Amino acid sequence: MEKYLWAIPLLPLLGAGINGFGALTGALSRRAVNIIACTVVGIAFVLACLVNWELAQQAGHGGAPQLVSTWFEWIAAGSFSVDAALLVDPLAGVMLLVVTGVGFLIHVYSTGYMAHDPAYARYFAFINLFTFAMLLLVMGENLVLMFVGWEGVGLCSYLLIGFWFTDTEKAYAGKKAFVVNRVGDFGFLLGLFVLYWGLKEQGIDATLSIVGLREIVGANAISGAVITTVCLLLFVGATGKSAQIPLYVWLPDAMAGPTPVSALIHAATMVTAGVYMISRLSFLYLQSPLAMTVVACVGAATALYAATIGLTQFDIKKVLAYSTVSQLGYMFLAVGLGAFSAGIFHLVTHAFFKACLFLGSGAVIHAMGGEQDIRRMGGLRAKIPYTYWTFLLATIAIAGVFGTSGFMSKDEILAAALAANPDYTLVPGWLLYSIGTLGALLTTFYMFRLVFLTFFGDFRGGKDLEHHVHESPWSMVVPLIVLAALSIVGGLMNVPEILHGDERLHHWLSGAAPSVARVDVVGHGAEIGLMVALQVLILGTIALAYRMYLKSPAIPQRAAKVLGGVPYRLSYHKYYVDEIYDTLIVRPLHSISRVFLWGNVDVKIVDGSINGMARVVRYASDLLGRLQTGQLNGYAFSIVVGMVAILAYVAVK
Amino acid sequence: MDYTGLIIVAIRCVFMLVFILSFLPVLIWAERKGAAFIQDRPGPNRADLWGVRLAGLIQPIADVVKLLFKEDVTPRNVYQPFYKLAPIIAMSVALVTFAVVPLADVIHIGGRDIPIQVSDLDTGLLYILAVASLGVYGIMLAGWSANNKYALLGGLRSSAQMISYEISMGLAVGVMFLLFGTAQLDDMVRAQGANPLGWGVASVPGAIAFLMFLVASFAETNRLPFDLPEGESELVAGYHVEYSAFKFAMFFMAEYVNMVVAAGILVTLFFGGYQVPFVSTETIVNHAPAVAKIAFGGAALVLVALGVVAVARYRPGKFGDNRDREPIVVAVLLWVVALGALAVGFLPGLVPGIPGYTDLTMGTILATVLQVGTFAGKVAFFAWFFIWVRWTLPRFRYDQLMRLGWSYLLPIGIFNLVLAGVWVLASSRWSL
Amino acid sequence: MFEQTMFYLFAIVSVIAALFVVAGKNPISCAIALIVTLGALAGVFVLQEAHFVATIQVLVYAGAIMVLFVFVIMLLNLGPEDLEKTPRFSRLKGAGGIFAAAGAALLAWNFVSYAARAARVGPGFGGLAQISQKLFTEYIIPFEAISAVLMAAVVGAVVIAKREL
Amino acid sequence: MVSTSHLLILSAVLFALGMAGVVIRRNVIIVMMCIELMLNAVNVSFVAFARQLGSIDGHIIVFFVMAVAAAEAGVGLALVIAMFRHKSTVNLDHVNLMKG
Repeated sequence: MEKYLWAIPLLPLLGAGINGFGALTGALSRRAVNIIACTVVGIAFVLACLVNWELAQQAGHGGAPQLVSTWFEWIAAGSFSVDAALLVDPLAGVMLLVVTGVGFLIHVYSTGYMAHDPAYARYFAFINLFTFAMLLLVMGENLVLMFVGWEGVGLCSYLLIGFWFTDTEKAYAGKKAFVVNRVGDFGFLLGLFVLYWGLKEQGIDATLSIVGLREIVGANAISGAVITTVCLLLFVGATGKSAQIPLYVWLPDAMAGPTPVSALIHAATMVTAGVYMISRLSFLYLQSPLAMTVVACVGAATALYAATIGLTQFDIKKVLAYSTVSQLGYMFLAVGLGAFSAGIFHLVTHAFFKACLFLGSGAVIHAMGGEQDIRRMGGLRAKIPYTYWTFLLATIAIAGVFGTSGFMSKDEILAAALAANPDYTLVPGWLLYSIGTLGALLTTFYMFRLVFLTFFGDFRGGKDLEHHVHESPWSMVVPLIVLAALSIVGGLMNVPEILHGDERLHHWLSGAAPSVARVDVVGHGAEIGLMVALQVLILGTIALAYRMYLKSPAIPQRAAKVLGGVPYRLSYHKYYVDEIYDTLIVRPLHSISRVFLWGNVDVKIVDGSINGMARVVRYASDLLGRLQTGQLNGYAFSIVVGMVAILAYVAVK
Repeated sequence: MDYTGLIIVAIRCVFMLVFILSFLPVLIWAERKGAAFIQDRPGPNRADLWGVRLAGLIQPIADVVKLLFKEDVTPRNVYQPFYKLAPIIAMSVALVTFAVVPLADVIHIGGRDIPIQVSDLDTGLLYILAVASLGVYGIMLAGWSANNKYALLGGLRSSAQMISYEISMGLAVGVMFLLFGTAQLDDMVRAQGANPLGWGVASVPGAIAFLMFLVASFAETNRLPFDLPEGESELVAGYHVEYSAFKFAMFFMAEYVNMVVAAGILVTLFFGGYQVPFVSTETIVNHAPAVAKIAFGGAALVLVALGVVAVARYRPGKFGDNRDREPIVVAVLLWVVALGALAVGFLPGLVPGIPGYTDLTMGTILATVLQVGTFAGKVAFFAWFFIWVRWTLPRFRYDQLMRLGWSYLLPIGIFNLVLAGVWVLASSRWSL
Repeated sequence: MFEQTMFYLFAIVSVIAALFVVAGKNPISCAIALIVTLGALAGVFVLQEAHFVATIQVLVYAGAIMVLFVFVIMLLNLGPEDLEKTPRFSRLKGAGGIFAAAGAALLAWNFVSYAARAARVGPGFGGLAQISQKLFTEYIIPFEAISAVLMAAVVGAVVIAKREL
Repeated sequence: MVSTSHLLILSAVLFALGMAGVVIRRNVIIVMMCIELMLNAVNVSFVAFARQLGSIDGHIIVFFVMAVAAAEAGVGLALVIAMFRHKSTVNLDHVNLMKG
């Protein structure tokens, strides 16, 4: 299987190439583009399944399952060498399944969703390219190759957010995503440099290979300060890519892209890259409790913070976007606590239900003819039943109702928070648990607010729009159904011990990313009690949302007034973070650039010195030019004079 | 200094000059007679010496006398030095080219190896190319110094044409370098051998080279169909339009010398040079008496027969003057020569004081005589071929000439050179 | 003795002809004088056992390069009358002549003492076989490079001189 | 036998003559001819040294010099023709576009 490992990322690249060719020349029909785009990802999915099968076989024989495929030596500089190599362990295997599996479903969905877009081939070229980059990120055997994928997904994200680039606002959103990501990527890159420098400094043969690093770290060869610095810098990259505080601002704006893109890139795969990266480098992070704590705290804070914004948004995709930010916060909370399997578990389940939700919202938007404001929706339940049911199931899953995948994964995270290992987590576990619980309740609330406003009650969009509403084509509905089913039953892959499950995913990942959270610190009884209490609270929250948004729609306004308007306005305007960034960073930068850098440095120093040089050269050449008479005889004469002079010197000597 | 050697060299030079120059009147006669034959008219048949016309052979003598005694007009505006120099260059270069062509096999007499040529240069073929390339100066200077538009155009055309065709000629010659592995003409002839199947033309690259050389030599000698430098219907007379009397005669002779030289080189490179077909030098020397009897006896027979033919044409009273007796005179002359041939063939060895052909020196001399005769015969044939072509083919247009040279001959020549390389390799590998 | 006599003859002819080249009034005369120089030098080469070089000297220089020169002069119809309008020599004629003479004197002064005797050369020295042998083994790369140079020159000449492409 | 220094002096004289020609003549074709003269002067010394050292290499260099001279003459004369076509002159004084 190692032989065919390269086929997994290269197939989508091939697809991207062909579709890109089609986009440039218009030589491919829509049908051809569809088939190519979906086939390459489909085959990649099959191969991913085979890879996991192979890993399972290896695991059966004992030892840490792992597949490595080296293609060629990519960079060789002295003793430092980087191979173009792929590494698949159980962690990457799970990620592969998510990327190719969910990716495949979203490709299929896209064929329906984008059917009427003129830049059809370009879209599929980009999304195939994205799949390639994501697979490279997942499978890269070293941090350099991973970084290539990391940058690649960022690029594709930019391309796809700004897919409809003729719309200035959308193009701007793409630019924003790109710039914010650059900040994070810079952190990532610095992390790599510091890592390399740190290894060199301590006389170790520098390597950026994950396997090699694991050995070096295992031998306790690197100092703690270096590791902490590296981890924090890499985490800066993660906050950028995975939309955590303070670099989350681009993700809500990224909803400007086509909805399947939001589902694939900005919910299921790319944004989870940070979580995946930390899990993959778990051996590194586990050396630095400080970094772990920072990750956990940032994750918890983001989870709560984004949830509060989600409460008041009216754009169906914005709500989901903040929800994504919030759920990513959960994942970071989990990995920060050292519960890597819980984080990855939530990553997987989140991929199912959030992809389903985004695709569902896409179906809604499709049905509404492009309308995204939930205040103009309502009562869509009967008109688009498939969408409604899948959306509802995914909502139940994300809310964490008992038995669903969301319940399993969130419960795992909260349990990990409760049982935080003080060796790795420097803040009290109950605090993180409370924040997590509050966030979960808020999630339940705003998600059901979304469902009730969208699918229940009366249609508020006007007569013309009402006639337009229609169910989506099968190519869109089937992925929805598959994803909804997975949202409900997906949790079965990791049923917690407390429910007499076997925690299969946890064991599967234990080799690649061993969890250190002590799950058994609280008694079983207390844990079950807390679980039940949380379930009751969740159901209560659903009821509250039902009451507020269906029974008496006046309550929300009153509630907003009662709360003095300030918290509401804060939430509604996303805590004015964009404005704050604008004032604190963007504008000062602008003015510094304009007044100082451009006005003084560029014009006076750079241009001045260049112009000055030019002036000097001109005067000098004016002088020298007098020598150039244009008379060939004169030139020849000067040669003769020189020759005679040399001859005379030789003769005299 | 070895004075005997110097004298021998001088003799060689004189012999070579005589060989070439004696061709001239015959060629001029052949040209005029041939033209007449092709155009179905009698040609020159009036000039006679005491009634002997020799079918017009006396006409060249009359021509020379006329040219020698005509007024040598020098136009006022010509550039005198070059105007006078040009015909000398043309003539002398043409003659000098022949210096390396062997007329017969090397003679070994008195402990000396005497080649029957002026010089057996190591770089013989290159010498021919080098000196032949100088021939253009005569024409160019003539054209330029005449201060006449037609002459200048003729000179320009000539120089462009010569430069163009020299390349093809060089390529053809280069092929022969390859095939024989030497540039020394003497060695080349020896390498070809007496068997016509071993001659230069008897191989594929050799045959192609022969055709190229033939075409190129037409251009180099400025003869029809490539006589654009004179092109009398276009440029009046081209480069020699301002010349008269003996200066003109020199150009005229230079053309015929060039023809002989071209034919001589052609024969040397492609047709076994002086080699008598099927009879090698050794054979002649070893079987000298028999060969002498066959060769001279045969020659005598032919001459006697010709005399009989001449006598048969005797028509008394046809003209009413000396010319009536001409056939008899001719017949007697032929029979006398036949007698001489018989004497040369059969007497040596019988008469005391003259060694017989069994003597090595005599055998060598016999071989030389026969080979020079053979060579002259071959050259005569190709000279006749030149004349034949001149009177049957029309003149090329100038652009056609250039296209033929650059677009056809040059690529073919390059291809042929490659082919020759392959050929040589293949024949050394599989001894073809 | 013979060799020395011939050498001085050729040397004197070549120098006198070279003077004609430098001072001649008429371009054609200069060209012919140069051909004479080249011919005389070919003679010098022969005396130095350089038969191949001598032949090539005549073939390439006199037979090809100088034909080209004469052809161009004739093509442009440069008669002596063209030169009467402007002086033949440049303003630098005095200084140039003096410096050139000084150069010649210095070079010659350096060479006068250089009276080493020539090595004894074997038969076939400077002949076709020896030169070919060396040209196609030791000097094969320069030889191929020269063909590239000539190719470039051909293309360049055509491009430059063609009226329109 | 002629000693090498005689040949070298001949070479020097011819070279100086060529050099003088390049400096003092105005006609570009004659300037080019003088360059040929200089090249030939150099060839003389190559041949002289080849004889002295008994080595054939000098002859081969002469061969290369001639090939380069041929290339130079071809391109140079093409330039002269192009120049004549533009300016109707071969006088170097009238060709001073490169004047500084």
